Amino acid sequence: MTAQEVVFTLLGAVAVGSAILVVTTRQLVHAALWLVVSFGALAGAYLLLTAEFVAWVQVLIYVGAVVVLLLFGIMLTRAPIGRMPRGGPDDPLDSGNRWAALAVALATAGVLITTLVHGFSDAVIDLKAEGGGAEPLGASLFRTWVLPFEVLSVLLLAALIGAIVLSRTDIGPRDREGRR
Amino acid sequence: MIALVSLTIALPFCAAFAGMLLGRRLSRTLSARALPAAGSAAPDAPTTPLPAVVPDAAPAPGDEARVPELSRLAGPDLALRRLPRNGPALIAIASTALATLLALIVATTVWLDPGTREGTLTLVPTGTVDIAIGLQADGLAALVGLMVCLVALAVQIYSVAYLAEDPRYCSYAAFVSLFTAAMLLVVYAADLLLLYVGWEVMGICSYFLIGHHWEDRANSRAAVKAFLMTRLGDVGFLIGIFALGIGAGTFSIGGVLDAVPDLPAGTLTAATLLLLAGVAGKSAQFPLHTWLPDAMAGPTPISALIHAATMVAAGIYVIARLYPAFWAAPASLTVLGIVAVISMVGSALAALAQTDLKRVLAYSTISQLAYMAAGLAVGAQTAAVFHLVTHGAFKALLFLAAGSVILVAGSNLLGRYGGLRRTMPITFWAMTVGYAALIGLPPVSGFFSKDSIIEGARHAAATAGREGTGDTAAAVPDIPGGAAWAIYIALLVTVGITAAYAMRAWLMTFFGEQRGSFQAREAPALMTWTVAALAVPSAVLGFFGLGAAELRPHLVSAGLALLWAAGGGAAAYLLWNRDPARDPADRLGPLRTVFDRAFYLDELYAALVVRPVRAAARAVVVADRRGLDALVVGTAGWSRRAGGALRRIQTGNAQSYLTGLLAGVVVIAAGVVILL
Amino acid sequence: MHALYPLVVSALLFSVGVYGVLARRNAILMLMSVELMLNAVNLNLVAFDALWRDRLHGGQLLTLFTIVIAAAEVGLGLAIVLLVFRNRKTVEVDRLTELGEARRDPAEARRGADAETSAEPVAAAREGDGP
Amino acid sequence: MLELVVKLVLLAAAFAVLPLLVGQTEHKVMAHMQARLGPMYAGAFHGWAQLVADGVKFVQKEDVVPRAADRRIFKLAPAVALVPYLIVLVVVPIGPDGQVVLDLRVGLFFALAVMGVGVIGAIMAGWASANKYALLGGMRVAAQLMSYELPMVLAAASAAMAAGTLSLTGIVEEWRWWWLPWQAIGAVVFFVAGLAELRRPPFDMPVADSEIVFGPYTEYGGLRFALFLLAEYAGIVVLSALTTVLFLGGWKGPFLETELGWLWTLLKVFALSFVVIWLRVSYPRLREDQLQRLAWAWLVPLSLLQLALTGVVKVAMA
Repeated sequence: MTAQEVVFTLLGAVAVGSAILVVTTRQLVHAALWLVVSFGALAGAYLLLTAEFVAWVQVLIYVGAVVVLLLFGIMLTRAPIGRMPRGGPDDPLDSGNRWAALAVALATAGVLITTLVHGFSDAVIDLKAEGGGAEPLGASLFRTWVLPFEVLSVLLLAALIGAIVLSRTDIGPRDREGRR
Repeated sequence: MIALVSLTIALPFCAAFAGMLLGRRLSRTLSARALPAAGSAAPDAPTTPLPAVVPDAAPAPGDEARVPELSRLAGPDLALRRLPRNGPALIAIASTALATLLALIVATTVWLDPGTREGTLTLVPTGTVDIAIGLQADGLAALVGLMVCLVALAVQIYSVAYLAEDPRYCSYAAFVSLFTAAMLLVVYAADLLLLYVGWEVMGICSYFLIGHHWEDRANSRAAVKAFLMTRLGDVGFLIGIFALGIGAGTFSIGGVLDAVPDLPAGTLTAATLLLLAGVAGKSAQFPLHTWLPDAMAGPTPISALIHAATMVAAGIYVIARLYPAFWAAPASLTVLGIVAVISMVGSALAALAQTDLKRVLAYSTISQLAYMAAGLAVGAQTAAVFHLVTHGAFKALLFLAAGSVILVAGSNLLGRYGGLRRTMPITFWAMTVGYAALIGLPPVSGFFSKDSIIEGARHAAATAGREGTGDTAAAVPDIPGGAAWAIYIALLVTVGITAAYAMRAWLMTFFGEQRGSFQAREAPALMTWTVAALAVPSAVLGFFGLGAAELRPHLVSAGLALLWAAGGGAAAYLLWNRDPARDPADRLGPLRTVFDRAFYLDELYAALVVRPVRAAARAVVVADRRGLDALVVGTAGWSRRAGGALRRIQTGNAQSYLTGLLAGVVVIAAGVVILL
Repeated sequence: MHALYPLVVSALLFSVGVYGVLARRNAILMLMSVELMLNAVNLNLVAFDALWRDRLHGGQLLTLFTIVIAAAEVGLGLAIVLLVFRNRKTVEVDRLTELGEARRDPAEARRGADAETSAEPVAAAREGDGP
Repeated sequence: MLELVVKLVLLAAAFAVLPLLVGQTEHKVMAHMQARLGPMYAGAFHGWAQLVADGVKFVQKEDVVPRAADRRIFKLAPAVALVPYLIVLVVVPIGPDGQVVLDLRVGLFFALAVMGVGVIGAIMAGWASANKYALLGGMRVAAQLMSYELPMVLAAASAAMAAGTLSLTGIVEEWRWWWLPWQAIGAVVFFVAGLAELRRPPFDMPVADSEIVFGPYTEYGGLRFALFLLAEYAGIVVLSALTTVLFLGGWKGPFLETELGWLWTLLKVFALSFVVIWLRVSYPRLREDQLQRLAWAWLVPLSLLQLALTGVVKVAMA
């Protein structure tokens, strides 16, 4: 086990552990904050995998934007503060099919890990700190991947318009009498 | 020649559609142009929906209300003035007149140069037996065709006045035209299937025309009844055509008749019997005759055209047309004879007791058609066709004259007339000629034709059973002697009854005191003169028969018939003379009701056919509801219950759906991992 | 570094996300779980990018794309969640069952399946949609 | 290794001193701008030890956590708010030739990403206080961050584009004097957006004491409140430093760049900090809609304009 593997194991443990906390915590905001921890650990994992630029984009977008958005949403939907009582059909966080979900999740993990272990038991990543900077990525993005990039911008535009239409209450389908 | 014939058929056919599509517009155009010329004349286009003249069987409560309208009709003869502005009538009359002219040319040609002219316009290949769209003109077809055209022309002209205010004149005239074309098609057809086409088109036209005043429920019921009864016979007719056509290997009439000697007797008998069913339906013979009296619900000109002169004659015409086939099947002729005997005596008796003038004439039509059928049954084909023609003339006359009387009196009922002799002299004399012809008094046409049939029957009765006596003038079909004798006697008896009911109707209409409250005057000129014109052939047509040997009067038959006629007429007169205000039929006592109801045949049908069928239908409904519906509904219930069980899964909870979905994906992926 | 480390972490993360999506009834928690799954995919992409030394950096670029799409997805998803919250006063996804068969009390269920009453909550939601 | 330790110690010292300096300056500058003296007694000379005294006072205060609050997050929030600014300083160069703790290749990105994290501290504080004013303040923080993050990143991207590198040291090395007019719009946008992210007046809606008491910090007292204050002043320092590095040429000056580069940097940072204080005193607080309008209707288009201008000039030069 190399030092990198040790560090990666630690980071992975943090990521997976905080992810488990995200899906099991009884407090809504804690879930979002554990999500920050998980994403941060993942950013560290990206750094280890020499994907430097991706790591900081991860922090910028996920931690800086997505999580703030999620927190914003949590606050707007009036999440109560504090630990929520676990119990029955009125449990505000977990639905009834928790055990089925657990079974499916475990089965998914089993299948995925089995497949991966079968397929990549002898694959070794040769880490060289060269490919993860902004320059090679930029060059590749604007040469080879420019079409998907542009398509992505269209997608973002659509998402932008969609979000605006969804959240504005003063625009909507006209009813039959012509008033809003 | 064939071109002329086809033109004769096509003219009314096209006129029917032209009248239907363009009639109103033509009326409007004509009245628009006539308006400045007429000056102050009120522009009443025929489209104006005015109350129609509905001659109904029951004494309508609005009889008095109709008097001003009638006086308007009778006074200044508006109908004649209006004719130039009546678009549909113009189209119909012009085309019918032209068709008549063509039919006359055809008839003249055939008369001058006898022989069959045949032509095939096109051949429809069907895979087995080809259908030829062909026409033919021989003596028979030319004669009957001419008769049809003339009667149709008379009816078209007559209708202009009779239905002057009818809002549906357009469709009326069109259907009469279409009917004429169909009848002509039957007459001139050289192919059985083509004939059948005409036959069916006549049926549907008849339906529409009987139900012309469909606002009254009774009229539409009568139309439906006529349609269904004739359809019933038509089924047999169609199968008979197929039997003949398949047996002979061709549908061409000439080909079928040529093949008759080679056909097996069974096939021939079966086919002709089936054809008889259609004939009985169309020609209103027992037991399918009950539609005809009810069909009097239609306008009177329609009764004259369809139910007296042409359509009912189609059945007789078809037998005459296919006579060799019938000749070869004596059993069918025997059946025809017996049917004729029952029809003629029964309907004559029924006519004796009717209170409705048109129904008297309707039953007399059945009776007279039975004469023709009897004539055909005993082998007197020429005589039968001769009677067909003369009957066409005098029955059209009688009906149209009756229409005039009805229009003037505002009622169909005999009991409302009386004393019209002086006020309607032309109608009176014309109708007298018609009745004389109906009875068979010399020297009018009916005498000659009826006499020759009676003579044929006498000859058949005399020679029946005796083989090999081929020396007499007319050959005799091989029917049993008893049947021949029955026909002969029935013919004579019917002459007597005919005289009685004709005398009764004549006396009750024109003599004695006026019983109804109406303003008696002559009918509109257009109608009166049409009737008068028809009286001429009714009177003199008989003399044309003198040219043929078998149509000349024979002393014995004529004497016997005249004796019977005199007896019947005298009885009717004596009964009437005791009390001219009363109906002589009242003397019949309880029999009167029986005759009036035509031996309760409608009730019998109701009891034997209608009620069982209705009961069966109810049973079927019950079975359907309790059995089949219950099964179907039960199926729905089961599937609903099964669906209810499955529906529990359909919770609307997206997460459980997703759980199932992902579980499925995992299972599949696991399967793939394990198997591969 | 052995390739299995990132791959196993990614698989575990994905499974945790699956559990979250299936087990959490709060819509925002579901969104977070979806983000976890997306990140698992990202980790996989980056790992394979490094494993196969992709000269075009398809893995990392695809990760960038995914991150961008995830941001858009969260934006839209939150808009939808807020709209739902505004109309229903709840963000619990398993309460939003208008598309399912209407739940009935047993008496009504016994009477038969004739009365289809499922249309009412939808209509009510429509009314709440108003100004 | 030793070098790194020395640098870290120096960094810690700077982080301890610079915000205090800014704070003291704010006290005095504001006072003089408002025609009063400000702190005069602590430390005898013009109240130089005022903030030290404040710190002592804060430390002595009782550590109160509301009963309904989410205790752990409540306690964690000040640290989350403060630490990112400390981390950002790691990549900020103050002089040429490695006068920086860590020269990251994507230093700009790092700085922006980590600064974004700092906002979460305020949101956490607002939510965890279990107080409706605090919650409102937290939501305002989030909304403000969402709006101003975009023009800030775009303006920074303009500088990175102009320099052709994401490394902060690289950007300063590439800087020329004519960047001042060229990147002027970007500089203004970056600075204004940064101010908004710091929730400094006139962008202090989230902590508007007249409306929502003190926003996310309502329930805080004692040392934790001091940490938030410290975070604010550290934020001012970081923002000024980043603006200096990106748009004002960092250590570059008219003379003695290699020897006194760090001095130039500090000078520029202090000048910008003075502007921040000046703005606080000069402008009234923006209303919420004015705030959003400024971001979306002015800053974003302006930053895009700057980006286009930078691109055009770059292409023209190349």
